[in-house]
Amino acid sequence: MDDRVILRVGAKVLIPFILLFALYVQFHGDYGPGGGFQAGVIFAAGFVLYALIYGLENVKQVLPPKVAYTCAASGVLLYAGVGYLTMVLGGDFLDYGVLAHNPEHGQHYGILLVELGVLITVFGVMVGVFYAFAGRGRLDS
Amino acid sequence: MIDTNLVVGICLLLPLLGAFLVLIFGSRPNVRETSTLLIGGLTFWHVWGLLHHVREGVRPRLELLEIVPGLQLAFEVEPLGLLFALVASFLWIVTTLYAIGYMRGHHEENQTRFFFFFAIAIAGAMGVAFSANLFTLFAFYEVLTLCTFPLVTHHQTDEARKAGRVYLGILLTTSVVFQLLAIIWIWQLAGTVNFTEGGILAGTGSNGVLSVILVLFVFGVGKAAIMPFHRWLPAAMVAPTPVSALLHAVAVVKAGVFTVLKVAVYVFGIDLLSTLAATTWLAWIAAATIILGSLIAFQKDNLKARLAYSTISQLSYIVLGALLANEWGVIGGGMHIAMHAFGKITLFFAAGAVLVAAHEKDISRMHGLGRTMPITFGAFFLGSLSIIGLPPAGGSWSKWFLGMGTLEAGQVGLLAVLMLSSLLGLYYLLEVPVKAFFFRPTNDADRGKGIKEAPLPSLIAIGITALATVGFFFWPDLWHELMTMVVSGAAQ
Amino acid sequence: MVLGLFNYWAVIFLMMIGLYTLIARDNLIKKILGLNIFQTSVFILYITMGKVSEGTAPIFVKGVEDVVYSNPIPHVLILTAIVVGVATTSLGLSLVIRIKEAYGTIEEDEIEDGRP
Amino acid sequence: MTHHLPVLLVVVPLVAAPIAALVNRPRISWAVAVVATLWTLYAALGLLSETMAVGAIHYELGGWVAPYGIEYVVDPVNAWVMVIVALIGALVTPYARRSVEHEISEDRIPLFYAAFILCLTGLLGIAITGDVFNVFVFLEISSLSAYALIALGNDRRALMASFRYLIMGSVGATFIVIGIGLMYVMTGTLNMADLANRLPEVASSRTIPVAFTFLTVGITLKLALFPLHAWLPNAYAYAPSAVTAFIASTATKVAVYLLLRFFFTVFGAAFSFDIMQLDLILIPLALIGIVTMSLVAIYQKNVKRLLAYSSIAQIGYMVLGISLASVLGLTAGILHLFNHALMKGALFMSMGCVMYRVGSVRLERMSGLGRSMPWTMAAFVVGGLSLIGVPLTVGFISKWYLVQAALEQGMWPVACVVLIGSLLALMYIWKVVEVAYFRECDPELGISEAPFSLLAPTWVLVLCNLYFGINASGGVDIATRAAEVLLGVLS
Repeated sequence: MDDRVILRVGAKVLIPFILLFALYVQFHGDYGPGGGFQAGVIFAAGFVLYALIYGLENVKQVLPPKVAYTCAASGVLLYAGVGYLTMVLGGDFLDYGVLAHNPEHGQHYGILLVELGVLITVFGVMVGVFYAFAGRGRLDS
Repeated sequence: MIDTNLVVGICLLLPLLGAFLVLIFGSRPNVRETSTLLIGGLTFWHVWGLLHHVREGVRPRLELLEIVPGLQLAFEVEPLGLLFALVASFLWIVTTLYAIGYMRGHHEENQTRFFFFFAIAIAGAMGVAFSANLFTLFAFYEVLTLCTFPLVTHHQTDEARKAGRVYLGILLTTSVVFQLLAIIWIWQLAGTVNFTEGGILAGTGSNGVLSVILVLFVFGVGKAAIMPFHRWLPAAMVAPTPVSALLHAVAVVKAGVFTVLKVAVYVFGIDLLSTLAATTWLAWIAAATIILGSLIAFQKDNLKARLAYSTISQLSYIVLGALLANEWGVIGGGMHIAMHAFGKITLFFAAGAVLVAAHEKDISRMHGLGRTMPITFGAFFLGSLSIIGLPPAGGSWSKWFLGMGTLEAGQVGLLAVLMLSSLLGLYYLLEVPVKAFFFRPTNDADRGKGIKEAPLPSLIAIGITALATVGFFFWPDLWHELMTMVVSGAAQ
Repeated sequence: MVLGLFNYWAVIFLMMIGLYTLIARDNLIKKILGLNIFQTSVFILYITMGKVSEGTAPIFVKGVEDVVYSNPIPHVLILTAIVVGVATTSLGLSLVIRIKEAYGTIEEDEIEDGRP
Repeated sequence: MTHHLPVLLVVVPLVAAPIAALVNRPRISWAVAVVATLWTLYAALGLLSETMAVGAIHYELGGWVAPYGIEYVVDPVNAWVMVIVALIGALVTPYARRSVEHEISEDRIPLFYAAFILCLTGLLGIAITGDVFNVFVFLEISSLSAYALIALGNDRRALMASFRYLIMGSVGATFIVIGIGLMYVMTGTLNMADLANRLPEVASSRTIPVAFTFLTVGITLKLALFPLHAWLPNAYAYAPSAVTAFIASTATKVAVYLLLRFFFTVFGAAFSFDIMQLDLILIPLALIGIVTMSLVAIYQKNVKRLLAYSSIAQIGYMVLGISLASVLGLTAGILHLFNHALMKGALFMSMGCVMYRVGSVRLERMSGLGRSMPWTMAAFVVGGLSLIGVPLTVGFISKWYLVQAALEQGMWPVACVVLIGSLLALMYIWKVVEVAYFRECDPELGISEAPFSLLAPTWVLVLCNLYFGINASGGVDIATRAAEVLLGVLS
């Protein structure tokens, strides 16, 4: 891939915007179209693109598989953690209204946190799946 | 004084305790057998104690637990059950005594397992005897089937395995498909399965439906060995002789015919039974079994096989007694449980003794053995008389009542069947002692040397049962009294 | 009538293609593709049924009243279903890889023949 | 705390799963699984006793009022199913430690426990939720983790089995989604209670019968009703022992629960059985399944496969009871859910013990095990007797009610088939017993009894088989209540 200058440069330029767009989709998700699922996939797409252009080993240095798996697990924990918090604060499970004095703000925080959890999980899973497939040696007989 | 109701529980628990002790003392045969004998004695003593109460009209009752609403695991002592329990618990002691001699003399393996399952089987028989409803009876009936399976297949050979298949296959098939269906059907119709004097089914269904249930019952009690569900009994002959004795006399087949009698008296009720369409032709099937069983026994040279077919034939006497649906028949059937038990166990003990002492299975090779084993063959003679129904043996009384029953029912044909079967029995049973005593020993000079009487414990057991068969000719009062209580209770 | 329900025709068409591929192909990857097509047809079924005629995207804008919105709930539901579909596909593909490693083939009939 | 019990039942294991994966140490992951499963058992029992006392419990997720939000509803039907799932889960987890160490490579063990708890979460979620789309989500959570668990088996055929299950399971789940979608089109709601209210208005349309059909096919695929059972035998046979024990006792049970929920609560018995005449299809299929699958089981050489075919036959019993659509029939079906979980759990666990010591559950490798592994084989015998339906075991109770229900409607041939089914069960169970007790074992193999940590959970289940066979009143009570709730006799 060393000689594909256009791809290398193009990717270098694109990847920050992809990640930024993912975050836009994420933080816009409470009022507009978007949310953790899409954001997570887009975020993962940035890493996948990097791996395609610069090789799997390079991206594994940035994001070791362990971290990806940890992300997948901890996103769920964040999600459930918000749920627990709402219960501790006296609401039902995932009743965001109790997160802030003003229920409307509470809804905001709650959705953002939950979607963040979703983002982390989806991101971790997508990258993890990619690693699992891409890391497999070719089996030419 | 212990509460009478608790005595029922004790009678059930004691054999289980016996089984437990057998396990504990498994490595010390003498202690093991002594404890079994002791427990056997205690069990019999307690059952005997119940007799007194039953005579006074008390019906000790024990309700263990309610499995589902309305369906209880409950026990109640009534005369018929007491009769069976008395026979079973007494013969347990005798059989244990016999088994001590037999199992050691024959060098059987796994004796601990043998005595263990034997004790469980007795517990099962007690449960059947004292059951207060069809469910309890069915449960213990199956317990009896399953715990005798390791006994039947004691030798663990391929032959034993095949026999075990037939045994379990027939007994479970009939009981699960026919008997259970009948029980649930009765539950559906009558809303109860409790044994009640006079029956519970009267007026609950049409003649046709009740007839079907009766057919399901008579064939569903595979242990009663009505043809064509008799194959298991000859198959089970591969087992050691004490097991055969258990099957034929003490517990298994008796549990079968007992079930038929009990269902006839306490579920259908004699009055209802006599009106059912199926009763008569079922009685003829029983009659056919009597004749066919005798005819097949006639041809068998293997002594145990001959006795097995004789049992099939004799069991149908009892079923027939129930199906005659009158007091004479029921009295005769009930008494025949006891008479046949003592007679047949004597025969099996003798057959086993011959096997242990002379290693002979075939009748044609027993010529002249009577001279070396006079006690054994003398007992065989007495037992035969009882089975045939000749004085001075107890069997003559039960046959007498059965004969009266056929006349009462107006079935002269059935009376002829009984007569014919007795004649056949006269030949196929008495052939054995006759050959043993009066025929010259066959050929090979080696035989006869070293053959002596069976081991002493076995001999004692044979003596006890042989004397009992004679004793019951002179004192049949106990059995007659119990059965009279059954029919008078039912007639109330 | 026939044209008016064209979306259902499309759905049924896709569904049949998917199911046929799923059943008729021996190649395990093709089976998964068939499954995907089959699932996609259901996604389309859901998405089209959320459409309200003349409806627009269900985004509230201040000051604009009297707008007919499409029903967003089927979309949300199917988003979940898509995620599930992705998970199923990736699990299926990873199984195919391991089957390839274990059997040396991903043709079902060859796997059946090569039974130990 | 008590108020939040419905959601905690699902969320605690949901959190435990990633934790088990994160800690990444086999023993600690196992400990997490034990804690989670014990918690679910506690919660499920708590919910059952509460719902028996006060009736249906509602819990609104996120404070959104039903029918707009997702609602968890607990009534005797699903509380019963949850107790089954949680009980088996809580017994399989202690059992799994040694068994899994033996059968799965060490680096995968934490993932195994994560997938295991997820599967449990999914099954509990299906049971507790009152929202039909949520059912689908949980269904896929449990199914996906089940595929992964099955693929962990160390026979390579496990991979193919898992793949088949994945294809069939996904098709089934997609059918269910189609059914749900069509219902939503007609009613605009996904809440079960709300659906039940609104469906009668549109029941005469053509869409609802189509939705009904899709759901029926999808669910019967999931519960492996004959003839949609093809995925099941290999999946059970080649999965790791602990997985087989768990999935065989729970997954199909939960699918049966779905059948109950959709046909009785959502569509209503009147629609399902009077208008759609479901019984005309289900009763024959159940009967054919009972007989043919038992016959096939007789000819199996692999005991786990044998038991798998027996499971398909047993599912026939449950479906049969349900399709009789009477209180008695439903009681029988619901009872058999629990009873079959007990007996199949015990049987598969004892086979896991054999796998642990012998390394195979093929019939010819099991000769003489009656001597060398007496406790294991004794457990198998008792479990087998229960399967056959010998009195004083749970199997008898199921049979008692099922035959009664059939006779009540005058279907005595059905009753006969039920009883003949138990004879066939006798044949395949006894085949194993004969090999284990009548053949000599090779003393050179040095096979000894399974370790205590495997035997103890097995025997707990065996004793449950006996206890609930002797004292069945409690179970019958709950099952009858559940049947009445489903039929709307009492609400």
